[in-house]
Amino acid sequence: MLIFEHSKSALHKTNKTELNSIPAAMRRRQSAALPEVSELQAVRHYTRLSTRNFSIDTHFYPLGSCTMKYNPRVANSIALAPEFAGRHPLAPEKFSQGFMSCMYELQEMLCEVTGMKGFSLAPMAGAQGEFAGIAMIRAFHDANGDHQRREILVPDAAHGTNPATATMCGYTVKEIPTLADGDVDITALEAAIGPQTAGLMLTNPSTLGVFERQIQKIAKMIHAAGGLLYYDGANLNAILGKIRPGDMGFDVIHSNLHKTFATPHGGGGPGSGAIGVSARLIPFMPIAGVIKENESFRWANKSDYPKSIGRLSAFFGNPGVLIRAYVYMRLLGREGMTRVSEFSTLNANYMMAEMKKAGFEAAIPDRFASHEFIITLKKQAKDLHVTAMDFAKRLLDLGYHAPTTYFPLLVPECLLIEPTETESKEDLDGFIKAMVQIQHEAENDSELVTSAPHTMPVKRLDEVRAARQLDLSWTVTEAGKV
Amino acid sequence: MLIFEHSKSALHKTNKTELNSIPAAMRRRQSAALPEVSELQAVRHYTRLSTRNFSIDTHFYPLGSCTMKYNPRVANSIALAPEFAGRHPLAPEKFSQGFMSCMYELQEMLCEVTGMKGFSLAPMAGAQGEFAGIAMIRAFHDANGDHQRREILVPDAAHGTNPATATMCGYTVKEIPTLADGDVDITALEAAIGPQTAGLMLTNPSTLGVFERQIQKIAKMIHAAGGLLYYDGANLNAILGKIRPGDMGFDVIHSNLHKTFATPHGGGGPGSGAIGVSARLIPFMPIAGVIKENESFRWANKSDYPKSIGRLSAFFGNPGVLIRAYVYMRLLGREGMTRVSEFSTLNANYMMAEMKKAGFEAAIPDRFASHEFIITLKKQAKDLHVTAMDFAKRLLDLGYHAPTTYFPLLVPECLLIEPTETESKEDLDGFIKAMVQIQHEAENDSELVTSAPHTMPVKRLDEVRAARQLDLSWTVTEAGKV
Amino acid sequence: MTPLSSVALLFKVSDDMPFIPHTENEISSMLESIGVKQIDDLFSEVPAELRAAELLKIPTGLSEMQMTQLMTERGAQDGRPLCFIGAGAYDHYVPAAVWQITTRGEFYTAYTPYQAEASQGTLQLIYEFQSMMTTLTAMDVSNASVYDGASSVAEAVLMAVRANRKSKSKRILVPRNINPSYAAATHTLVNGQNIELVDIDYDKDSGCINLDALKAFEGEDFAAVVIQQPNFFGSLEDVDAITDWAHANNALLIAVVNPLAMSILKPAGEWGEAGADIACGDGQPLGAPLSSGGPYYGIMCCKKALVRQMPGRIVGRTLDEDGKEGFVLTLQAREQHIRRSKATSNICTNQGLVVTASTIHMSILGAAGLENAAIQSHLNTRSLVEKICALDGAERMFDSASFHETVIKLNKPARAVLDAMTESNIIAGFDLAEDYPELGNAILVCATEQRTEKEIDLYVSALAQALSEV
Amino acid sequence: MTPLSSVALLFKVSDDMPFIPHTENEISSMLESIGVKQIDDLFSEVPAELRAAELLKIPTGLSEMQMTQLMTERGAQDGRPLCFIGAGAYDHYVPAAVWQITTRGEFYTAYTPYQAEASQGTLQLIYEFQSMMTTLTAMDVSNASVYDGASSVAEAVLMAVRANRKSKSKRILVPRNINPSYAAATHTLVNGQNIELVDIDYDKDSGCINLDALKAFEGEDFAAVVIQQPNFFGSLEDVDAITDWAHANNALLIAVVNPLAMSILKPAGEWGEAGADIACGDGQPLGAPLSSGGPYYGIMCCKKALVRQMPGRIVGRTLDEDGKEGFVLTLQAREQHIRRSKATSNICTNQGLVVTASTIHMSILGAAGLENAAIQSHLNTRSLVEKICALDGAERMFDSASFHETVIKLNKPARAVLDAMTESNIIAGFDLAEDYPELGNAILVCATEQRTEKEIDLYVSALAQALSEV
Ligand SMILES: Cc1ncc(COP(=O)(O)O)c(C=O)c1O
Ligand SMILES: Cc1ncc(COP(=O)(O)O)c(C=O)c1O
Repeated sequence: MLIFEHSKSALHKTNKTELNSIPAAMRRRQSAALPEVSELQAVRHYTRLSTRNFSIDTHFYPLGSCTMKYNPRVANSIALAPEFAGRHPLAPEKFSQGFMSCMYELQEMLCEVTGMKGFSLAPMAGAQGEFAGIAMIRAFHDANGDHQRREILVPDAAHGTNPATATMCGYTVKEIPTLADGDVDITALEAAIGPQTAGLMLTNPSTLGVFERQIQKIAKMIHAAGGLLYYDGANLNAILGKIRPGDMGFDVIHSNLHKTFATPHGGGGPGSGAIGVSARLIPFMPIAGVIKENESFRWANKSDYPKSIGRLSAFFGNPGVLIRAYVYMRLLGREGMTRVSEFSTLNANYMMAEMKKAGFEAAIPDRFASHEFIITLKKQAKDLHVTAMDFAKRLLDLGYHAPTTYFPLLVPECLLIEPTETESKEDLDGFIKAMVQIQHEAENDSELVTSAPHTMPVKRLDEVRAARQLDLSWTVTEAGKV
Repeated sequence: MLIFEHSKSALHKTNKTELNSIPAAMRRRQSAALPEVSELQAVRHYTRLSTRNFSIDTHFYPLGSCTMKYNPRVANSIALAPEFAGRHPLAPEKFSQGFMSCMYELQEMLCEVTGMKGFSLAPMAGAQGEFAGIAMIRAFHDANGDHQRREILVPDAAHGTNPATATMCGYTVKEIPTLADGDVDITALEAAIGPQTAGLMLTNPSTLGVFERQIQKIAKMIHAAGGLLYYDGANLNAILGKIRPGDMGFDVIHSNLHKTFATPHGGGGPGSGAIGVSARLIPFMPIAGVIKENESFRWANKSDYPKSIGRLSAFFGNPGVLIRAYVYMRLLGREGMTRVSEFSTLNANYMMAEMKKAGFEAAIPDRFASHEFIITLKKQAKDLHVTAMDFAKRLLDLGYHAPTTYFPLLVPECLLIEPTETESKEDLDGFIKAMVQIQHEAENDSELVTSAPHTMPVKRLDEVRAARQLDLSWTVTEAGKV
Repeated sequence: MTPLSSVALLFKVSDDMPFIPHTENEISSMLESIGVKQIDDLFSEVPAELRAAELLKIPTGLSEMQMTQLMTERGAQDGRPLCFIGAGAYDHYVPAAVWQITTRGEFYTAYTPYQAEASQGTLQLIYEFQSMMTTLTAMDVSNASVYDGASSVAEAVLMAVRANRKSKSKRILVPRNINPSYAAATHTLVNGQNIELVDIDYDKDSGCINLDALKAFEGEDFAAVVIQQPNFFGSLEDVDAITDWAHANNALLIAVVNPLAMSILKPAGEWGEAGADIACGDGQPLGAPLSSGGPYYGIMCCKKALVRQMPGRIVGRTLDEDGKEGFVLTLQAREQHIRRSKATSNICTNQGLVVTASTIHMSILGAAGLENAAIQSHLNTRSLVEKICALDGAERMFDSASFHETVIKLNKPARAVLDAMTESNIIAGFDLAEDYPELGNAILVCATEQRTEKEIDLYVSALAQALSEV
Repeated sequence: MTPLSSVALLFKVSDDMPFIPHTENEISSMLESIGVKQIDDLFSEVPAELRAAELLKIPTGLSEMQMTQLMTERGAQDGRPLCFIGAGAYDHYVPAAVWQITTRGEFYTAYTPYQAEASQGTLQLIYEFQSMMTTLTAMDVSNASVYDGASSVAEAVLMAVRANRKSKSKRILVPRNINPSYAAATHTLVNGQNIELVDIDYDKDSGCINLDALKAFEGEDFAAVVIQQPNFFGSLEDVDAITDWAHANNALLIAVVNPLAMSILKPAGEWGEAGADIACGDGQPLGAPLSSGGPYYGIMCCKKALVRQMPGRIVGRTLDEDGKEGFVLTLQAREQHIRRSKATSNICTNQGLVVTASTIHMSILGAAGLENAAIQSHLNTRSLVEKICALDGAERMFDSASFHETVIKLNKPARAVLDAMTESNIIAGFDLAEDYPELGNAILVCATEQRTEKEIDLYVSALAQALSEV
């Protein structure tokens, strides 16, 4: 039932006579048709609605490329404490030293753990980080008069935001194929590089769950051609504290703080796509950042970043997310960071090993996994007519959120499985057991799997109908109907 | 699965060498067998566990005598704000004026709305309020040298805490029968009163859901015999702001703040059984209370209550509950209080009227209900072999918490239904519809009802086994088993 | 622009009828269904002279925003003094997860789990809680809580009188060094049943109960001996000897314990040869905020043989109709709603939500987390005491080992010193003068794991100043 | 007693491996299953020279308790100044229920609802959110949010360029009185695609855009006209006339709105003859705490015909296999994970949790609650401005009607006056000097419904003093 269906008119009242200083023509004639319910009705409705979600707090959620790890509750209570939640973005620096010191230290810690020379916390998600990064690359080339560089190279395993971002920055995109072992096809890359190359966007470890072994060579090739190297940090969890993008030769990177640094995904956001740069890109950094001067903190201005690409948001990105990430980083500390990559990698490799033993086919069977790995169900799809999607749906019945399905696009019938370091062996084993059970069902009673889920609030939904007969909002007409 | 079953030894470590100043013989040899789990495991376990409860925030919960109304969320955030949650009970008055002003105003508001002359916030639940009240009655008689008064009168409709409390105070209990119309049997009462009478405990409106019409006469009778009148305020919600116990002639009353004043029941508590007294009982009040003097606040001492019955708790009852009640009362204000009784009474009478129309038998059909009313299912039990318990269990399947069953004891197969004022007509109608459906099922497929619930995490539980084969805790032996 | 008349309009979060969801139309149709004209008619059975007048002393309602503003002001008024006081309520750290989960609506707004099938969340949690309390105290069984530490002692005393098969006595030996508020409340609560509490004095050097003091009572008949570990002075009692003495004298042993201390001290069930018979105490150190004294909860554990004399709710594990495990309230025949005037106690509503918090708290911390909190509190207090004793005019009162509280003897009037230290925003200790006048200028101090070295140093320098200036 | 070595032991809430649940035994057995000796072996494919050294600039980990202490200190350092500033972020009251429910684990820690059957909670909520936004703006459809107000303007501009069938222009008319940060960010974000933002100047008396200013552009080709209501100066634009002008000139009309103001002002969908084509703005006033500037969310609504050009996620209602209603992400073919380099936008993660809060906020307040907040903010600002203008040396800059912000012209240096007022713990307004040097000493002030009369009076007396002393 929609909240609107609990609604009744004339529950609440307003006195609008006090608006007489506003010309009538500018005023609203009829109140918005928002739900009119009591506080209890609203509380009950949304409390009940919440229980129709899977979440980390309720389920193992091994969603590849998404790093669904535990989100410490203390980060939430600190971010929502009145001192932080109540601070106005334009509060004078005098009233902001406590907040700014956190942001400054966050910048510094991110530099240290990634090996970059400057960090901006402004981007509001990974994709905006990518935008800022590619915009800096463009600004850099433009500043050098290198206007012919109109192309960005992107491996075919890349996330869709990479090519979309390049387009947004006015670049054309050239896809680079990936080899069967998960590494970039160097020959193809070689052939693609030229004077038109502005840069390459790379995720390492890639979305195939393996480390790009030729990264140093790739960096050299791109740099030799005058291009810059962009690091999509969505998978930073896999190497945190052990390997640094800056050391690999990347010129600009983003880090999804909502992944690696445990800020909650919130059913779709908010995130933070903080970006780090090498020394030569510092002048191009976006507004705003925190600068330390004489033991106090001030906001960066145009003289700090003379060739700044400009402002990305109305204020300073998503500080509520940044505070959470800061808390998490300080809780982990130096040792804790390295443990993140070690144990997320241990978990992924353990699961891959056990699943291979159980008869599942790994997409890249002969290499170590990073913090995630891919199972391909193409045999099941062909022989049993049970697809990756069917496995995914049936997993829900068994109390596990499905892994990422059908991404990366180049592996057929794939499940991209990322357990993260905060899950216990007990839960990994439970998931594997569930997969084995489904395999058994697929072989013996495939209908059970292909018609799953059976225990969710709804069965499979008609997506075609959704897109064809668009029903995107409850309307007053419908209220009349009720 | 129990939290202990997620536990693994050697997850956490301690350095105990620092305890060397404590003699070894006084120290613990082996760590307690508490669960050893990660924070995520604990969070996930208890988050999931919580969803196995019905609650006001998720369900209509018309539990008679319990006043399951909406618990405003703002009261929770204020009570848990560091300023209130962090205050030490023995903090000097200098650091306590803000807190004490709230407590003082709460005392004053309770006096005003109940018509009493003094109020103590010390009792930690209704039963302790009763204890304090009856102890004051005893102290009063003792102070008058009236040592022969050894008996407390209690109507048979009373809650079990009433007789239990009288016993605890060293009194014997005499039960007074109730008439079919719900009023006390005055003739029987007359006969029971004597020089041995210390007092009468009465709930008005009674647990039968009707107002005791003879209350003034009863008060006169008891007072004429030298006894005192105790008011069990569990049903204060029914008359709040409209009728005051003090005006009815009660000498001492308790108010369940966790009912009438919307502090949460918390799955069993905490509560507050604040007690109000008439002028002559003020000297007997328990420690502690807040006194206003020269525009500032101080704690009451023995000179304020020279004949005090003493202390009831280590500190000052349950201030976290008191803060919540204070917030609620200030939100309601004067007008809001009266609305509570009006709308809780409207809701109960509406439900009773509709259920009678639907064919259900009201226990007291010809009178107005107070804020609750009783349906008796004795016909269903006799004709269809479907009991009140069966209806209760089947209601769970339909998404409604069951009303109170088999209380008060004198009505066979009863459901005591209290909707409270915060529920909307929509939910009342839904409940009635569910009852009609169950009646229909009872007539056509009684097995469906008698074997209910079918959709809960467990089916009906074996209570006899529970009491015979006591299994009251998980033990280490069992851990060995796992 | 028209002139502005006033800023009087109230911003109401909800509307003119907070928390009441009825529209005019609904009210009419409901009245019609009942067959009355107006709501007031529903009160027609009430004698007219009983109808209340306007509640003039109650202010009109506030919006949620106004209420929040008011309480922010009131809270700010009290400041956030540095707390070096324990005396029954301890400023321990509680992980943020604890109350965030505890206040989920499903726990926060549920009733007592009488409908078991719709309350498995709360019931299983209480079963887990009982399991945690029994392992922590090394007792056989635990209930689901009584009100607080004081009420747990009173209920333990009542229980002992009922349960002691070897003695029909209604006399109980109670040391003078148990929390004086517990003793006072126990007196209030058991008084009506003619139970007599007999004082045992403490040793002037150690602050503890020694066997000599007990010997004076040998041959007399007592239902139970109460002993608190650590005692109110923070000192550690020779619990083994006292327990054995009690049993040798046909008395039950009631252990009053700090449950956090139980993580590092010998647990009550292991005291002496046979262990304590009943363990009680206040659960506050296990996840309850100080909150001006409550809600906390009373711990109540006992030996298996005594379970039917135990007050309060108890959860048992059992099976459902399909043979699946589940949880129910059990042994309800002891309780007032069934047993009425013959119940083991009148307690009905207990402290469920705090028990919920406590259970989650213990799960997150585990044994090691509790031990660490206990050890760090012990060390912080030792550090504080050492630094205090290095000052002129302050010394340790007792020579016994202690957990995380210690009595300090001052050479200046205690009240004045404490008052002076409030100027530095410090609550410097609990003045023992009222309860123990014989100790002279004595204060009880405590530094939990939350007190930092900086704060301890702040304390010491403020004390040095106070001692020199008072 | 042995002497106390140190108080160095750290109280860890959890243990030495926070958030990692592996025991030594488990690690061994997992390594064995993989067939390696140690965890480091799993990184053997990484060239040795890439292995990072110790992260010396990152401090060692803190316990949760220490972290809480640290952040309490940092928070206290910033004080809680009285806020009389808006300029795009408004200090409105948010009912306590909103974030208590929003941060329930099921909302807080879920991912984007790609697995629809396991995400009906979030999906239905977004559908309800879309419904609320469309009724508030009187537009046909809404998406599930973009990043913030600034990003919503940029996305609206990109969308207009794609969507305008009557014009192939990449030029957009942008008033100088829209939020200058929105204009700046829009410039950054659309710049790469060669879109040109053309300034429209505001009228010096009213602070608003008048038709004369627009007439200068007649005959030129523009993809869209942007207009902000209320504009950055808090003044109300003649939206009907401007919308009609845009349409008459084949441009789309992009409405940048304050959604709270929409509850009392003519909604974007009703502007002029045909209504705005795209409505955007910042959702912050609907339940997001100020939080130093975010997370807020960007509103994005449009006419039905433009829906396939809309960026961002959209939820649709549909049926499941049994014909039961349910909700899914729909029109995903517009998005980057499908459409890649041809997507309508690169935005993937949006501001879901704030949308959740906002939806609950709007449900609790209802239309009347929003209206009351809007009206009271309007009245408070009027009261503030009247009192300010009664002082010597301060007057209204513009003569237009306003909502809840107003530009004040001072006869003293604005910066110095604002600085002086920080001494009274007041954030007294936004200095317009940098963005609008032509206005001289001008500040933008705002008093939301949360500012009390007492606080307003405090402001006025502090200003009086500052004006006399600076
Ligand atoms: C590999 C990769 N790159 C980029 C992104 C985009 O990040 P965001 O969703 O924060 O914009 C994602 C997130 O899903 C991702 O998995
Ligand atoms: C009528 C009546 N009296 C007394 C009580 C006892 O109150 P409490 O549970 O707060 O001790 C109750 C509560 O259940 C009750 O319903």
